[in-house]
Amino acid sequence: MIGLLVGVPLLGAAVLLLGGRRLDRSGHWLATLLAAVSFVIGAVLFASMLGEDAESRAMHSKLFSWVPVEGFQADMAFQLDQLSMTFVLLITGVGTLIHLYSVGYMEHDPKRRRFFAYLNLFLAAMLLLVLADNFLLLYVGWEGVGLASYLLIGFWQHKPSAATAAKKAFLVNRVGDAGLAIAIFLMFTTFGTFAFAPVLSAAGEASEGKLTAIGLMLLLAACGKSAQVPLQSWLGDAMEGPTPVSALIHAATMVTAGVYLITRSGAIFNGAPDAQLVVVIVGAVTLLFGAIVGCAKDDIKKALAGSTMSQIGYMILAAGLGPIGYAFAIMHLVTHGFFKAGLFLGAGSVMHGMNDEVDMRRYGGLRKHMPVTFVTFGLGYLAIIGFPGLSGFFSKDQIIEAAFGKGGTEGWILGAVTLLGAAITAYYMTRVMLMTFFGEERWRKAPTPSPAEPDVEPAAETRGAYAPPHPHESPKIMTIPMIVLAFGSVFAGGLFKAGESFVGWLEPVTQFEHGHSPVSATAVTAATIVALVLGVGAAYLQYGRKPVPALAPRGSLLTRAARRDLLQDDFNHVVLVSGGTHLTRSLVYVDNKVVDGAVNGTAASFGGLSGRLRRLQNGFARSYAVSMFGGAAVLIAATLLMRAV
Amino acid sequence: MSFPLLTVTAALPAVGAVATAAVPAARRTAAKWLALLVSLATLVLAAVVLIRFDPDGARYQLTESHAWISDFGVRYELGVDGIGAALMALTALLIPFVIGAGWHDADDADDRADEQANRRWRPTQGFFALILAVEAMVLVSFAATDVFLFYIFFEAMLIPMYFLIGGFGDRAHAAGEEEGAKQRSYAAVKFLLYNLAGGLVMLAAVIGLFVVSADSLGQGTFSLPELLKARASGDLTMATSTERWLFLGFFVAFAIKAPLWPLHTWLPNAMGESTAPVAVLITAVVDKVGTFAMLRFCLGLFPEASSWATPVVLGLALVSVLYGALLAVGQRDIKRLVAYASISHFGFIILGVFAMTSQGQGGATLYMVFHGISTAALMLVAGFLISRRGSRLIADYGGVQKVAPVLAGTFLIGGLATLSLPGLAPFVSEFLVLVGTFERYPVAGIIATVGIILAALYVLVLYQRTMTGPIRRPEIEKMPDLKVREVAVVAPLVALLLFLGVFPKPLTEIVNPAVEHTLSDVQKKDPKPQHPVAEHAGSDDKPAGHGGGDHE
Amino acid sequence: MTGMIDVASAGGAPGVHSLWTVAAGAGDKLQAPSIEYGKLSPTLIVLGAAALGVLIDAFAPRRARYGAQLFVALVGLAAAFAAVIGLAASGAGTTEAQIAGMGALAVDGPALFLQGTLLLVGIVGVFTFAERKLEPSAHGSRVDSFAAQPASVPGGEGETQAVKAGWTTTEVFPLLMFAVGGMLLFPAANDLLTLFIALEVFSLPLYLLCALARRRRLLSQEAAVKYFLLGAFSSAFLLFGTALLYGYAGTVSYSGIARVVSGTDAISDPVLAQTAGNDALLLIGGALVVMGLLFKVGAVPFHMWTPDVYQGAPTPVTGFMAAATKVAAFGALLRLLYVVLPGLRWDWRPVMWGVAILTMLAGAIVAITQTDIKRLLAYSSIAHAGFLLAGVIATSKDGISSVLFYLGAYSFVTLGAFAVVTLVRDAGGEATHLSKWAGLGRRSPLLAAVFAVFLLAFAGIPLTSGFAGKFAVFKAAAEGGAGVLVVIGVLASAIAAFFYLRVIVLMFFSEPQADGPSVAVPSVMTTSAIAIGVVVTVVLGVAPQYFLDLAGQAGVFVR
Amino acid sequence: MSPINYVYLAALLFTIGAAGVLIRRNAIVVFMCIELMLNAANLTLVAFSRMHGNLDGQIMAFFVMVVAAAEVVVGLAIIVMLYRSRHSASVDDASLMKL
Repeated sequence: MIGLLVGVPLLGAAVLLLGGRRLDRSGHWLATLLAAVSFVIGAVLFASMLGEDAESRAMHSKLFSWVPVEGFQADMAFQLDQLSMTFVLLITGVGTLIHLYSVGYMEHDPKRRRFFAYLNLFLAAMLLLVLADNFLLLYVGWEGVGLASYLLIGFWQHKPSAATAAKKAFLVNRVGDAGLAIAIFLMFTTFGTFAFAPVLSAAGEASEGKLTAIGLMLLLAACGKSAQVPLQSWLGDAMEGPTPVSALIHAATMVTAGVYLITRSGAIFNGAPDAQLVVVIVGAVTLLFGAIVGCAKDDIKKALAGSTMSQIGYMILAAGLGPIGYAFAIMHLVTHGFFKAGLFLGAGSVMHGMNDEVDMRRYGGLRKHMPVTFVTFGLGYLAIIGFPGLSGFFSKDQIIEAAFGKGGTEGWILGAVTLLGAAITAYYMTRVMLMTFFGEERWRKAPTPSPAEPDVEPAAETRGAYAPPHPHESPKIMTIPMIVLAFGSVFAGGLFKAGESFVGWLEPVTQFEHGHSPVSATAVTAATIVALVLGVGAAYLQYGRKPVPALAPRGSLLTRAARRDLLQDDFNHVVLVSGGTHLTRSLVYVDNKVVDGAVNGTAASFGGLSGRLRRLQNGFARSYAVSMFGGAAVLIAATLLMRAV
Repeated sequence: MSFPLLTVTAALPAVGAVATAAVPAARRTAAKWLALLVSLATLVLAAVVLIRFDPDGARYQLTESHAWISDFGVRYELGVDGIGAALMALTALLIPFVIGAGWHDADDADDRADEQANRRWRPTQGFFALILAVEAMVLVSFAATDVFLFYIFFEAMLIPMYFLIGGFGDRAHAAGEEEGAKQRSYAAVKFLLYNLAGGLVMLAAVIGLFVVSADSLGQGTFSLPELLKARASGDLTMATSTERWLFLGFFVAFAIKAPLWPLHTWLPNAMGESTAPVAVLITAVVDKVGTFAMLRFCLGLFPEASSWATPVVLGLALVSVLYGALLAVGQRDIKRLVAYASISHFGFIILGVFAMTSQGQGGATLYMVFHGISTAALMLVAGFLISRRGSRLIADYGGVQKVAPVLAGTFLIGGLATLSLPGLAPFVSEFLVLVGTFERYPVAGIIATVGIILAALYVLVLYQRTMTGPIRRPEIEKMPDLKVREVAVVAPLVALLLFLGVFPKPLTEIVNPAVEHTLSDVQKKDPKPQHPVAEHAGSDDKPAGHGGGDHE
Repeated sequence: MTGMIDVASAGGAPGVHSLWTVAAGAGDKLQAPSIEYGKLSPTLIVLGAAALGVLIDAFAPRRARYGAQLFVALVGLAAAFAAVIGLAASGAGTTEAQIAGMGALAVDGPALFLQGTLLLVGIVGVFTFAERKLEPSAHGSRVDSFAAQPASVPGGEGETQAVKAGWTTTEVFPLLMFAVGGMLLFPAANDLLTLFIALEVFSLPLYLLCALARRRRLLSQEAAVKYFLLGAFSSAFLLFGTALLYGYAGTVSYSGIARVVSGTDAISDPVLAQTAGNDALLLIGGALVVMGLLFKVGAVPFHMWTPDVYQGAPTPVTGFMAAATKVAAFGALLRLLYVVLPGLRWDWRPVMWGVAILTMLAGAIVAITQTDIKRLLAYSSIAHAGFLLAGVIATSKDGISSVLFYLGAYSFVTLGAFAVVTLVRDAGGEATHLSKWAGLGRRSPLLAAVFAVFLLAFAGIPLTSGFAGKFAVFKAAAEGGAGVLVVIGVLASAIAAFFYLRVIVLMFFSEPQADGPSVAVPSVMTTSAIAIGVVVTVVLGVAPQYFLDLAGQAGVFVR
Repeated sequence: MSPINYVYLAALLFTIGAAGVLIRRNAIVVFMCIELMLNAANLTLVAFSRMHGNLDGQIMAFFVMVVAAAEVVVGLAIIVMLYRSRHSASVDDASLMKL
């Protein structure tokens, strides 16, 4: 049964890829159907799970022994507990919706069949990731989603930028994967196994040093997958992929895998405070980092990407807080899944209507033209900035509270950071909102060619006479998913909050405990709302009151840095790329000249020696006689010498 | 003395080679089919070997033993352990694909030559006959349990390989026909001399082994089981220095074949100049004999020396892993890139062998098999690509994916296998090797792990530069997708990669006991995990863990 | 010095006296020597056939000579071979081994084994000598590769006359037979006198044979001159060494010298006691004799004649010489070192070490840059002499038998290789320059493949006789404690492999030249010569055991 | 006078012969020098024969003379041939083959 969850979409992928052209017409429906089927299966399992009592809800199913080598026993086995279940529903649910959406979005793409195959492949991998019952199998899913995201980011391969972005994403992730691998090595050497149950139960017995090492390696993995500092650089570029992909993989599900990993191996982190501290720091830094980047981007998707980064920062931070935070991390993860997916779909819908224009400075006043999009997007917006009553409000508020709950100066700092983050979030989201749906309709004027933005879509300039786009609402098939998600982003939070239902649900897995916050919950809430208001207000003053310039103003140093992802890519480029290029170049030289040179040199030297010895053979019989005579003399001398000594 | 299965398995391709060579020049196609059928029949026999092999049975099975050259203490002794059986199967498995892929490689090479020559000079027949000859010799060396017998075929297989490399190159050579021929024969001579030199060093060691065994056993023998028995029982003892010298003699030969840094430089030339199928033959089949022999002979015969040399060997292996990967990144020639990737992979294999843990060695054995399959997939597709465009330079491609999606797809899968993506077979072996290494040498394990990142780099760069992006060249515009024959060659390999990635169990079951035997030869036990751990137990690994953290 | 003098004065007077009395008293008591004709039959048969050959050339009409000579030579050799087999079967090689001809000759395992080998080589040699289909027939009459009228001036009137007349030098057959006869004696010689005589008996015909090439006569003559002068030079050394040894031991018989060297039985004669006390005589004498033999085997630094002579001599002669001379000379060298000088092992072994190392390396290295196939093979033969010396140095039973086996294997590879060389021809006769061999594999794959087999055997690739032989020799050397020598030998063969490969590359991987040579279609004789070469090469490579046993049984010298 | 002195004389002669071979160009002279060396050997043999008081050495000397004679036959034939084709008996002229 659990196996089916993974199997169904995998089957879909296989069929679509091998099926060939004859599936071009029907393929996408098949894929969507299968996604829905897996969702149904998930729902059924959920129902049956609710039937059990809290402690015995986890289900296991072992398919077969995968890699058995003397003491190294990896099984192809699944574990479905409350945590996994949460993810399964999120993945399949959002996944299905986005399949649906893509049917419309990708309608005219010649390679649609392959696109849906990849989507199914992603679902399978992601489900495997959350259903695995040991770290090695999780690793498979982990790289599986990496592959899917690689294929989908680079889906429009004819665009060099897309291909590059895909490669970059995979490589950066690979770094994280290496971390996960090493973590598994450590577990194996420490516990002799890497199945969840034994490792986590035995975690207490291992030395703190070991646990810290493992924890840091796991964190590295999480950073890679969840685009946390210092491995965040790939997420922005990943927006090269089709928008549904950004929504599903780079907002709702895959990028949250890191949070899952940390929560899942909570037992290990609980035993390693140092590791936890690092986790928290990473979370906090990313939270601000992403938010700042989000403020500066004019590309709507990149702005949202920055926001994703920062929201995941929240989750990581929460997860780093340990038992007091795990549940909230997951909760925020789910709600974020809803509203961020919604936002991306909205963005996609906007682009759809604006013939793939992504520069927000070329939007404006779209609310009249695409009302549904406007409403759904708006609800998502309110949710993410944490408008009281919407899901974002609850989940984020919980995290801020928990941050204070950490206690001590740490608590204060974290609390402050999270609040600041909340404010900035409100700011940049309002900015997006205003620039897109309000203000004058900037898209009516022809664009002024902008050297400032190198990666702007060339489509606009290349056309000689500028024909303004005709913004229109997207077809039903696209709007319905957006609406559904909007509902989610509105009510999910309240649902979970109600009577700590969500926390209670997860407790058996993440053993929840209350933080002892120095400030009361109400105070925190109030502070949050204040931050929210400040953020919105600032944005309104800047983008609501005065018109938005069609060309990005030069902006402050920080702005410019933020536009370039706070120079992270420049750093990578200088240190890694060019450094690496030089290294390889010089190594190639060394290999040809030195290593191989030594070989050829030996050969050559023998040749030279031969040439020289050859000259002795000068053709004169008498000189031959000389050598014989000399030889005889030496022979005699040597013999006598031998006797002498 | 039951039915001599191993002998027959090895003899069949040999006979086939002779038969193929005898086919008259006009009947070129007949020769091809003959060769293909023979190789398939061999595959069947190899499968029988695999089935007949009983994992719980004796160490060496299906043994045969006949007196041969009693003066040299040489017997014709065959027998397989799990490792040997697995590699025999790999060899027999790959040859049909090599033949299928090389179907047209040796055609119309003699259109230039005059009618007179046309009758005598039969390149096609020669090509396939040589391939079968190589197969036969490789099979024997995997099955030989007599050191001398092994040595003979270890050396003899160089000759057909030499003619394959030097005699049959890519039709259109980047540097022009004349220059191409020059580089080819350079590569061939380099290959042969390099390996021959190694082999001769080994010859000295083989003689030394005979002398040693003659000294302490009364009369010299080369029979591996006997030697191991004597070694275990202490009848056969060597002075430490002697053992080390002999070990080096053997190891150098194998390290050249494998190839291990810095003895690797022949491989890029050989693989670059030869046609893709031959390149596969080199790296996927012939080179495996080297690593196989390390496992079977170096460790078994010279345990003390092996553990003495381990640090150095591990160091070199690590260098190979990183160095090979980095050079692969720096290559401009597709085949050379794959060659350097192979060097990196052989680094992993040797790492696993000398980690002296059951995970490491088991992984190394699987690695030999899986690397064989994955490289075959990647290289053969690369060969199809090259044969279409007539160039080996990466820069001459780009956007192929648009016109030939199937080609691109299989190429990508081959590449993903090469970077050992989970779910594909190589992942299992690579992970085992890394775990096995990490168990005993954490730092080494972590350094090697960097290799998998670099692997991703060179594979994806290659894919991006060749397959993606806009089409810049007219030749590519009209590039056809894979033909039926080519799909038939690649599809099974891909299927195998997927299947073995998910269900490697059958193989591991066969390999494990053999690995345990090897470990007992070197008197090594897996380090026990510290669970349940005392607080201080883990501390020694702590810096390693952090080192890893810094490293990434 | 002074000591020597009063030695002489002390031993002199009675010595002088005794000498006269002996002569006076026993003048009429000289009895005829007893000769075991049966035991010596192989040699006698061959020499008899040779003499018969001379008569034929003297009296038979020109037309009949070729056939008659061929017949006599082949029958003679075959009969001799049969005799050898007979002797071996009667156990003369092992249990019945004995000294024959009043101590002049030994009939024992090594002798018979080598004589057998020599006779087979001789037969194959006769085949190549008698080949008459390669040279374009001169004025209707088929001719072989020997000068029509050797005495005539190259390009002179006499030559053209002779060619027009279609004359051929049938004298080569008796010459060959005499050479074979001498070679049969050489390894069997059991005293220094016989050794010297045998040396001259097989050398002189070879000198002449070298001069008889039909093409490139100047080179041929030059080869003859060099070979002759240097050969005579070396034999002078050998002879002087012999004299010194005689002076040391008072006898020239191996066993006698060995006895004195080992000093087993007390010496009564005061003079002998004095000379035997003087090791300088022994060491210098021994060194000189060994040097004479090293010259024949072509060891460094006495090798320099080899390339020139091999290149200049008619190729059939080169083949025969390269194979047979080595066999005979190494036989003699073995017997000398194992029977006469075992007592001096510790004196000569280090020296031989040096010679062996030099020979292996020099031969291999210089060969790398050769451009003439015959010279290349000459240097390769030098390198092989080095490998053989490694076996000789082992000074063990295995050493003997391994050298014997190696010689057997090597000689046939060599014959075959040179036979192939005779087939590759262009307008100027044999095309021996390597550049001409380019792309031979394309033109005639079979021939090229055969030659490749020979080259691989030279290189010592497994499954060829070359490998079995090399392994046997190195194994013996290693067991004899000469491990270093083995390593160097291995190194040398690695270098050597390079130039054998060069030829293979040339034949198979390079485009044929437009004006490349053509491959002549040989008669059955050369064909069979080559075929025998290939068969022996492969058989000794794949299943050497029987022959190793043979060599093993033969590996004992009679004293 | 003691026979050992003849040995010294012989050694001297031998060396002279050898030196002659090394320094003289004319093939005939070279050949004569070789003959000189042979005869030096003969003298040694005879001298030792007399010292040891047995006839082996003297008998050997006879053999050597015969062989030397045979050598002269072959040698002169070859040298004359050389002379006729090159109009020079210098061994140094015969150096076409080298390296």
